[in-house]
Order: sequence, then structure tokens, then C-alpha cells
Amino acid sequence: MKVGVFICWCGSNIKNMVDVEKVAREMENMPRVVHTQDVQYLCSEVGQQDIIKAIDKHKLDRIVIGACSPRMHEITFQRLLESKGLNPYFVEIANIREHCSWVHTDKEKATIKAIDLVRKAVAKSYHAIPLQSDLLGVTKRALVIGGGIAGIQAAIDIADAGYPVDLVEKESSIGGRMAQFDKTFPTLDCSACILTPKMVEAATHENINLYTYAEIEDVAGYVGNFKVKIRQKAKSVDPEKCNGCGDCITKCPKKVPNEFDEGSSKRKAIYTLFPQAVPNKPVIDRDSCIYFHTGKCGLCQRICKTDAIDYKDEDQIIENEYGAIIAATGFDIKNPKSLPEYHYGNHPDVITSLDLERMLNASGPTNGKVIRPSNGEAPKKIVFVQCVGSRDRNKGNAYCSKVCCLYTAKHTLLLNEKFPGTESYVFNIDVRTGGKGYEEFYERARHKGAKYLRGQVSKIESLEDNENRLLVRGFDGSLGEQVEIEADLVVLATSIEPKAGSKKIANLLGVSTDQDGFFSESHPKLKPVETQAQGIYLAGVCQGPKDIPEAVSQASGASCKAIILFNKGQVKSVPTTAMVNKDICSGCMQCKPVCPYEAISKDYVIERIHGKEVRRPVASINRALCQGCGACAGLCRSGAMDVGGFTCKQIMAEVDSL
Amino acid sequence: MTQTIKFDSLSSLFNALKEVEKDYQIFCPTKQDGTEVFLPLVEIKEDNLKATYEILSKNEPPLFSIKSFLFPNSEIYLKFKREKDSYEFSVHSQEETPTVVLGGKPCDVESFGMIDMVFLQEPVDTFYQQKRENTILITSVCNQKGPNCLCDEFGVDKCKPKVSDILLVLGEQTTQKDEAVYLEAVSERGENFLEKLDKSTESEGESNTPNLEGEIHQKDVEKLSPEKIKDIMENLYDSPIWAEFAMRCLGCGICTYYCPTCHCYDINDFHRKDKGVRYRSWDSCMFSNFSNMAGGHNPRPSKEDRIKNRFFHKLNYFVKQQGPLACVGCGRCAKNCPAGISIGTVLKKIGVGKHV
Amino acid sequence: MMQQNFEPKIIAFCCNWCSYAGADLAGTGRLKYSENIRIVRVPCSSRVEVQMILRAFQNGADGVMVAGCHPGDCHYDTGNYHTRRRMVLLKSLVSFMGMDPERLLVKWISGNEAARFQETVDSFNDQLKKLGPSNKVRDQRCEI
Amino acid sequence: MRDINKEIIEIAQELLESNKVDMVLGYTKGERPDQTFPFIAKTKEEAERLTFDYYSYNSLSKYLLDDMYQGKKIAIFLKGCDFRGLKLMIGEDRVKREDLHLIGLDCPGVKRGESVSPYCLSCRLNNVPKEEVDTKISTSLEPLVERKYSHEESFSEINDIEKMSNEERFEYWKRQLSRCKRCYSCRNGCPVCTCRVCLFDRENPGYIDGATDQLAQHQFYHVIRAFHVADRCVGCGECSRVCPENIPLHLLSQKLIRELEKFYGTYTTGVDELPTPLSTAKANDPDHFGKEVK
Repeated sequence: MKVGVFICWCGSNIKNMVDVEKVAREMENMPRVVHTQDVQYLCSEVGQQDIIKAIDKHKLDRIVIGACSPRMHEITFQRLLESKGLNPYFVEIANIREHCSWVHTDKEKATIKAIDLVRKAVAKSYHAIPLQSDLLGVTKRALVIGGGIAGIQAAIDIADAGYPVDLVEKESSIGGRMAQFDKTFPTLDCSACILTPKMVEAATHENINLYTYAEIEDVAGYVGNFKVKIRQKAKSVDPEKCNGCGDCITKCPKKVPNEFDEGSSKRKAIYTLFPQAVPNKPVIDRDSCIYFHTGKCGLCQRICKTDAIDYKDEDQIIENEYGAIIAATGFDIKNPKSLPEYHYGNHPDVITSLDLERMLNASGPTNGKVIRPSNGEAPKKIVFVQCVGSRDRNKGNAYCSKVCCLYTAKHTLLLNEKFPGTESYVFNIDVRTGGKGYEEFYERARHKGAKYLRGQVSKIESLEDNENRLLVRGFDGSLGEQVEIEADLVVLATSIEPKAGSKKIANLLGVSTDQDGFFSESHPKLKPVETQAQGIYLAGVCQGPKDIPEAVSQASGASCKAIILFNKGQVKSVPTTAMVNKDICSGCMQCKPVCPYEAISKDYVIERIHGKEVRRPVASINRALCQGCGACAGLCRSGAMDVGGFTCKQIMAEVDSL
Repeated sequence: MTQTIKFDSLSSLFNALKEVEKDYQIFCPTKQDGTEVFLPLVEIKEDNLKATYEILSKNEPPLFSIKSFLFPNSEIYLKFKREKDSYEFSVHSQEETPTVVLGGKPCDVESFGMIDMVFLQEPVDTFYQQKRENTILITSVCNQKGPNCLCDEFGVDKCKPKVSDILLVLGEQTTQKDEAVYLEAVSERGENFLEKLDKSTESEGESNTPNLEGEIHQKDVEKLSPEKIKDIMENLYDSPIWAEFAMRCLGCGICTYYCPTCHCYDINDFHRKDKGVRYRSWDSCMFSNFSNMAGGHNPRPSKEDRIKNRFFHKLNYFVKQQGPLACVGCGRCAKNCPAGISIGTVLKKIGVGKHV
Repeated sequence: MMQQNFEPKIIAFCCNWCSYAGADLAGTGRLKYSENIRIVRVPCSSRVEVQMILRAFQNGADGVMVAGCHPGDCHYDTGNYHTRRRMVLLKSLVSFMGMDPERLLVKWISGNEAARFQETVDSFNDQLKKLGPSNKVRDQRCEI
Repeated sequence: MRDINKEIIEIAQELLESNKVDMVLGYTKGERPDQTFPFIAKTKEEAERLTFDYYSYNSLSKYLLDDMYQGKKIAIFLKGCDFRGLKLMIGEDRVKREDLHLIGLDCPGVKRGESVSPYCLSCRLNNVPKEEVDTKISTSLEPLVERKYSHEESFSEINDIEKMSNEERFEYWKRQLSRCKRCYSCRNGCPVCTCRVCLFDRENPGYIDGATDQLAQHQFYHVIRAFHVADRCVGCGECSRVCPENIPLHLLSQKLIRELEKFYGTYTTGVDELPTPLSTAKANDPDHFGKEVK
């Protein structure tokens, strides 16, 4: 065995904090190390050439690299070894950048640590074993979770590429948040006008299969071969028979708050989410329906001409196999009740931006009229409060919700347009207008008379005057003094938060979530749509606050990843799988229940012991299923179970070398 | 010149020993957590003495043989360091101060006679040799046999063992029936030590050891003849009895580790980074990996092979090589084997010996 | 009392998907922490065998850290649940035998929690400085 | 009064004569009255020597794993704890139930020297369930311990050690372990240490070496040994019983059993279904490591 050690400067990134020459020199003392070298940029063409030269010159068969995290460049170097006819798992990487030079300040100590880390890697490399991956087939069918604009876009893209897609939506109609909006910034074109065509396209696309009023029940399997259980909630209306006439809805006696209008209006117990709903067939909300509570009523069934109402309808579990999954679970908005200073809930005229959005919407609760909920009159003076629950850990979320600045500008413009003379005051920390045409849009809003006050609102309270108006106390940074504004209406730009229940989805998918509950992408810069779980991709706000164009482009990106997977038609199995030493294994099968992938099964070996043939049980691994977590190896008492790339010998050698 | 000195009690003996402690490491038997152990004199407190006296007075060897003082369970041979490709070795320095082991029984000390035959013949085991020459054995004699004892059968004189430096006789074992403790030098090393002790105030000075009283020579015991047993064993190589024993055997190392005559060891290197040590530690022929070879072949794969090998070594091979049977009849195997396999049960099985 | 001159040796078994990534992120964010930690990369915290932990102590580690994903976030769904059971047991056994259980730290650190990783390392480091060198479980031959 | 030994012999002889079994695995008297040892009877005559008394502490089931017993029809006498151990082996497919004729005894408890052995105080199954065995014998021997099994009492032994300070505990075990000669009788005697090849017999990677002068090596061995039987222990106490140095090894197992119960509920190995607690882990297990570092 001949080991070559290469220490990367990473320009100054490592060199400034670690004495790379010293590290390289030290490694000469390690057994079997025949070549050491420090290189300016090991990942560069030049650096790679150095390695290749050394391999040829010294006939190296183990390569140890001191550089950045293996999570960064392991693939690069594995490919290099492959190109030289060496097994890719004969390269061992010591992480002396992220884990050393970048996090330490004392060059001497950092160098000692770097030496330890590289020595550790060399010690591990002695025990490296060759590993291969198998090729696995891919089910060329995608699942998209969430029927908002992101989900719709992703589904359409994959479908257009010619692959079947199942689109699962929790509500009774696709459309999501965008369907609630009136206009979109910065173009101010009608949200519905651009969304509905896409909704219809999704519904009618030959490759897209809609599951509305349905939820994800269980996800099993792995990239290319996911097995998913979908719960189709009972609609109580047979979509085949229903012609969507809507008589049942008009006749239904039971009224409940309409979530689509953020509760500012009422809907029936049998309902469609909104007029342009897709599919435009009603469902019965069994929690509010009289029949399901008392067994009486049954009006809808009686008047339905097509006899589509089916009270006996039951939840169904649909099982499907998919090659890729796209999560587009969207967002909720923070309920400002938790921030008493804003008086929300105590005074009807303190509303959220989404409430206003609905009011402005021609098909909304007020048919497009903006009113003071308290008395139905048109407001003259409106105060907008930005960053309600955003950009302040103590008030909710540390992050910026990103879209509020622009939609508030939009609101002031729309008000100014529809109801000339309304005064808009906007309290803001600062205005963020990153994005094409956004700054101009904001300028336009100000030009049209919106008054921006740089400062935060400290308190909102009711003015006990006859019109029951509101007093907004705040700070105006530009004047540098407290200001008080008497307002008819206060609009809170409340923070965007991950959709309720998205955590459950994340767990089902095996995707991790960040500290705010948004799904974690694989790499913040270079893998924004992938997740740590292969074959599962992200689209839209479930990954973090975005505006519509961003969500749409991410959706297309995610769908593209799925399409790539389908085009390849096969995936490489994980090479670092568990391995059984059948000579040692007792076949007790205690490891079986530990395996999350059901990759361990019982097998039998036949042996001759003192001339007698003995048939004894042993564990055996299905390499296609095994993902190499090593839970079995951690459990196995006799150490018969091991994990490629992380064998007991390798880890022990690492530990001993420290 | 001192032959025998008398102490009026065990504690006065210990006080005397304490005075010479600075020149010697002295070990005595006592009880710890209800278990018999040998401790350095310093660690033996007044309230241990009762236990110590019990152990000395009972006609049965202490739990663990004193073999480990001359042949430690594990001891370091040498240390090594690596610089680049050059290695630096240094022999591990041995303990210089002479050791005194008090409380071995005749069977135990006689066992050294056998280990000598192996370790002191060429090539000499210098580690053993050095300890052997540097250790003074104070043997507590017996005046009768314990439940498991086979000393008479194996020709060990429980009153006057051949291998010993000093004999320790308790008054209660003698015609005197008193609390006194007699130390009788039987070797030059012993005499020199006694002289040192004599200078100490505690001793009652010169005296003669009174005669032992008790079942000193068992009449009905026939002394086992090594030759005879060796020959009997010759025909038993393919006998089914070994399988019978093996079926009961747990395959643990108790018999070998507690046997005063077993002397197999294993040599290992322990190293971390660039330095390490080479050391030897006891090994047991009853372990499956004892005879495991690098290639994975094991010439004694089954318990049957191993148990057969052990008793053939004791009752046949050793006789051929050295003369005597490799057993002193201490009875520790009979006492400690969880499955009741002992030299006694084996002898019985092969039809030798009345008592057993 | 804090032994200032004493620098503890920490060996950390880090799950490749969370705590190892968290450590990487700490690097990317240039968060500073003690140099005393040496990270051993494992595919999942459940891969860590009890033997490895004890071996680390034998070899003179003053502290051993096992870091995995937060329960529910395991990249392999259930790995860290097993880690949890094993480590609970190991810790209790170790303390039952009087071998400083606080020298074995088990922590859930996700791939985004760079700050948490940094804080964990530093506080563990301080704690070990207070405890002083570990000599209860160390194989003395390592010093020879 | 019925003579249990007579009964035992008759049963054994019947089984052997009718060729239902090749051998009977039982007990016979040793040299001394306080010695009873494992005994294998292959013939009617040998069966005469079978017996059962307070000193029949050996767990016989472990023998079945040895190649010598492979493929033979064997009748085996079982106390409660032996039965639990055997059940685990059968569950893990190490021995074939159909090859065995189980003879269940309801155990009166066993003695260590003159006193009743401490492990019997924590016995959870002295009476082998009739339906599980092929032959059932109710002993005529007076029970040594009050059979009302009190869960808390069964752990009384470890409470004393838990009361100690950390340092005291360390010193206690240091004293105990430093006596260990690494004879492996605790492992070999244990009815649930059933690995074909034991971790400690592995040369590569070598987990442990014979350096008995190193406390660390003793700790390593005994921690791992206890850990590996943590969720498998049947409380027979063989580990402590066979130890010539009287190291109270069963305390380690008891401690672990109690910890397991405290967090994951009671599990009685050999009675409850497999898998054992360490092969099962649940999302809703109590989490001890979520708290922030101080």
C-alpha cells in the first residue's frame, strides 16, 4: 500500500491559519506514506494534475487530502481516482478548512489540530476497502405536494416533459395563496387572470392527476422508488356525477366563516373554495354540516338533480409509487393577536394585509370595496404597519418576510387609484425593494402620495371618539420624534410562516427543517432546490419567504431536477452500505427491526463443522434498499455488521490516531 | 545464625515486618469485600489481621495462587518509539527492591519448582528469573488436608515443601497450641531476611519450631506415579471421556488462571501514534483463540480438543518433558470450576487414585 | 476551579447529515470555537458503537461527544432514536461505575445550527476544563 | 412426600429408552454436598445419577449452542431463568425447538454456599409455564424465597451503590474490577451471551487485550459485556455466581434493566415478545439530550 498526502492551501483560506508545509512534512512520518505535497488549489485543474502525476510517479493507491469539507469536494476527488482506475473510496479527506482554519484563531494550535486531522485521515485510509454502487431503476412518475402556484408550475413542467404527475392539494381546490390575491406587484395585473389559466391547464393536462381535498399519509422508499400513501378525504360529493351547478350551495342552510376570506365572510357547509375553484365541484365540510351532526337536513341530497351527494363517502388511502417528490407546501401568516401592542382582535378596524387583499378583490367579501369593518364606511386615513412579527426575534421571527414592502406599496397605489383622497401612512424599519422593477414601483407609490415613516409603531389604541377611530403611536426616524396618527383603518403586514403541518410532511419525507420551520435545502448557494434526501425537491415558500416569480422559477428548477432523474432512468445505489461478516454473524436478527429501510433479511449458510453439515441463519443485506446509516452496525454485539466507508476498523483507527 | 524466630502473635510479626518494609515490598493475604486477596503490607490494617490469620491457619490454599508474583498476569517487556522510519527500543526496567510474599501454601511454592523447569531452562526467561531470585517466599505450612487438596497424592510435602525460603508455622498448628507465630529459615535468602527481622524488637529471638500436630502423613494415600499415569494417558487420546468433559465445560479460563502450575502466556504490542509497549499476559489453552493461527486455521477447534490438550499436558506431555506431573494438587480447579471439572474428576475418570 | 493551563482532548462523533454539516456551516460563517475538538465523521449517530466511545476514553480523550440530528429530523428516519436509547443506557452505566458521565456529551445539532455547534463545543470544553484531565478510564500505557 | 429425584430419573429413563431423545441434559451431585454440576445422561444407567437440588444453579441452556449438541435430540431440565434464556435462543433461531424436549421445573431458588443466592430475590419467573414445556415437574423442595415478587425490592441491591457518591462508586468498582483475571467465565456462563464469535475474541479489529494491570481494559470489558446483555439479561446471576473473585457483575445488569424499565417500560426477556428494547426505539421515547448545555 502506498499513501499520498496532499494538503491544500485553498489560496489563503487554509494557509493563513494553518502551516500547510508543516502539516505535509509531519505526514512523512506516517507509515506507508510515500508522497506528501502542499498545493495552492487542490480542486483546480492544476491541483488535480499534481495528484495524477504523483499517482503515476509513486504508484499511489491511497490518496489522503487535507482540504475543505468532504461534503464539498469528495465527489471531485472520487472522480479523479476513478479516472486513474482506482476505487473512488480510496480517497480520504481531512476537513482542515471548515473544521479548522476557518474556526480557529491561533495558528499554532490550528496547525497542531490540522496535523491530527490529517493523521486521522491517513490512519483511516489504511483500512479503506473498495466500494461499488449498483444501478437502480427509477419510477418515472412525480408527486407534487401542494397545489399553490409553485406546485402547479412544477406539475405542469414535469407533465410537459412527458412524465405523469400526481398533484396533491389539502384544500378542495388548487390555487393556493395566489388565488386570494387581487393584483400582483409590480405590474398590477389581476392575480386571478394569470393564475386561473394555469389552474385549468393543470386540471386538464393529460399527464397531471389532481388529488384535491387529499393529504399525504406516509412516505417510504428512496430516490427513484418512493412508496407514498395518500389520504383522499371524503368529499361527500361524487365528482363524476356533479355538474357543478351550485344549487346545493345556495340551498345549504348552514353558514360558517370562510377561511378563503380569512373569516371576514361566510360560506356554506357544502362549498367550493372560491368561484373559480378547480375542480369546480363542491365538497361537504363534515365538521359543520348539520346532517353529519344530527342526521337530519339532507337538503342538498334532495335538491341535487344529478344525485351526486353521497353521505356514505369515506376517506380512501391511495398507494402510489413515485421516482421523485416535490414539496410545495406554502405558508401561513402570523396571527398578530400574539402582539397585543397592535390591538389586533380588540378593534375591528385593525386588519391584516391579507384581509385588505380580500377586500380589494372584486370577488372578495366586499366585492372590491375597502371599508372599515366597524361601520362599513370608507376609510380616509389608513396606517400600514410593516414587519409585524418579522425581523425581530422577540416579536416572532428573526427573518424578513420579503414580500411585505412591495405588497404594501401595491396596496397604497391601489387605494389611491380606486378611492382617490385616501391617505396612506406606512411605518417601516426600512424598505426593501430587491427585484426587477421593484424600486421603481416603490418610488411610484411614494410619488402617488403614500407617506413613509421610518420607524416602528409602539402602540395602537382606540380613540374613544364618536367615530371610534384608532390612535397609532410611533416613532418617526426622519423627524427623530414620537408621532401620533389618528387612523380609520390599520393594516398589519404580518410575518410569513411555514404552513401549519409542514413539519409533519418534513418528517414523512425525511427532510430537515431550519430553526424557523422552513424546509432545509441541500446547499444554501449551490443546491437551493435539492434536499438532503435524494429525489426530494423544494418549490416555493416552504423553503423560505419568496414572491411569486421566485416561487415559480424555483418550481421550474425543482421540476427540472425531477425530469433529469427521469431522463437518466436510473440512479446509483449508495455504495457505503452495511455489510455482514457471515462467518461471525449469529443470525440473531436483532438488527432487523432496527433497519428503517427493511433492508435486512434472514438468510442461511451451510457449513461443515467436524465433518457435519450445519445449516445456520445469518443476516443478509439488500444493497438496493440499504442507505448505509449503520444503525445495525451500531447495535450488532459481535461486530458482524459493518458499514462500507465507515467500517469499525476505519473508525477505530481514527480514534486510535488521535 | 538464626534458624527460627518466634513471634508471640501475628500482629507482632507484622510490626516486625513493618520495620523492614523500607528495604522490601511485602505482600500478605487478607480479605477485601469478602474475597481473599494479597495486599502490600502497608494496606493491611489492624482489622485485616483476623482475616489474614484465618487464611494462614486454614489448611487450604488462598483463592488465588502466588504464581502471579513471579509471573505477573501481565507485564511489560519493552517500550518502543518511532521516528520517521527508525525505531527506538528500550527494555522495561524491572523492580529492583526484593519482594517478600507471605502466605503461600506448600502446594503453591512447590509449583515454582515446575515453572522453573520451563522458564529457567535455556532459553532462560530472564523476567521470571530476576523475580524468582529477587523474591523471598514465606510459606504457611499445613498440618492437614482441605476438602479439595491432593498434595499428598502429588507428592507435595504440606509440612516441609522443598521450594521455599521461610516456613511460617502457627502455634495452633503445633503441639503448643498457642497464638505464637514461628518463622523457620530453610534457605540462605530466608536466613538473611530472618536476621534482619531478628534485629527488630518484636521478635522473641531464637527458638525452635515445635512439632506440628495433625494429620501430617495420610496413611491411606498412594502417591501417584507420573510414569504410570503417563502410560495410562497414552491410550486415552481417542477416548470419549474428553467429549464428555467438553460437553460440561464452559470454555472459560478459570482452571488455567487459578492453576499454580499453568504458565502459558501471550505476547502483544500495544501502541498509539508513534509509541507503544510490548507486553506479555496470561493466556489460557481453554480459549478458542489460544491456538488460532494467522491464516484462520485452528488446530484445536473444539472444546474437546482443548480440554484433552490441557490434561494431556498435565498428565502426559509434561511428564515426558520434565518428569513430574504438572500438578501440585492444590485443588483450586475443583474449588472454582463452575462445571465441576477438575484434576480430581479426571483422575477418577481414568481410574487413578483412591481419594478422588 | 478552572484549570486554565489544561487543554482537554475532545473527540466528537458527528452525524454526516446534521452536526457535521452544522460544523461545516460554522466554518462557512467563520464562527470561532476551541481547537481542542477532533471530529470523527459518521453516517449517522446510530453508527457509533459503544466500543468506539470507550476506546476514545481509553486513548486519553477527556471528553467524547456524540452528535446527531434532532429527534424526528434523522436523515435515516429513526437512527437517532436508537442512539438515544443506547446513550441513555451507556451514560447511566458509566455513572453507576463512577466514571464521570458528564464527560460523555450527547447532543442534537442540525445542519443549520452552526451557532449551536459552536456554543456546544465551547461550553463542553469549559466544563471539561473544570473537571480536569480524565484519568479514570485512560489506559496508562498510552503515556508510556 | 414425593421424591423429586426419583421422578426426574424416571422421566429421563423413559425418554432415553423410548429413543425420544439422544441425551438428557440435567444435574448430578459433585464431590461435596454443596456441589451440584451439569450432567449429560446418554443411557438408562447414567440417568440414575440425575438429580435436582438447591445447588443446581448452572444454566444448562447455554450448552446447546456448542457444535457437539448440533442436530441431536436433547431433553433439558429448565429452571425459570434457564427457560427464559432458552426462549431467547429459540426466538433468535439459535436452537431448534423441535430438537428439544423441555422439562420445566418450578424452581425453589438456589443457594450460594449456605445462603440463598441474591439473584433469586429478583426472580421474575421461578415457575416454568406448563404450556411452554413438554414435561412439567413441580419440585418437592421448600422454596427458599418468598415468592411474592416485589418489583422495587428486586432492585434493592443496586440502591446501596446508587446512594454512593461518584467517587465512592468509582473506588468501589475499581476495587472489584482490579481483581478480575479476565477468565471470561462471566461471559461463557451467561445464557444470553450467545454470539457465535464474541467481540472480545476478535483479533481484527482487536477490541481488547489481556493487560489485566490496566483498569481501563477491565472497565472496557465489563461495560461492554454488561451493555451487550443489557436488554437480554434473564437475571439468573450466573455471571456473579461463576466469578471466582466474587465480583458482583449482576449488579451492572440489574442497573441497566432498571434504567430500561424506567424509560421504556417493563420488558421480561424470554417472556415478552422479541425484539428486545435495544432493537426497538420509538419517536416518543423520553429525550434526555434535547436540553440546552449549561
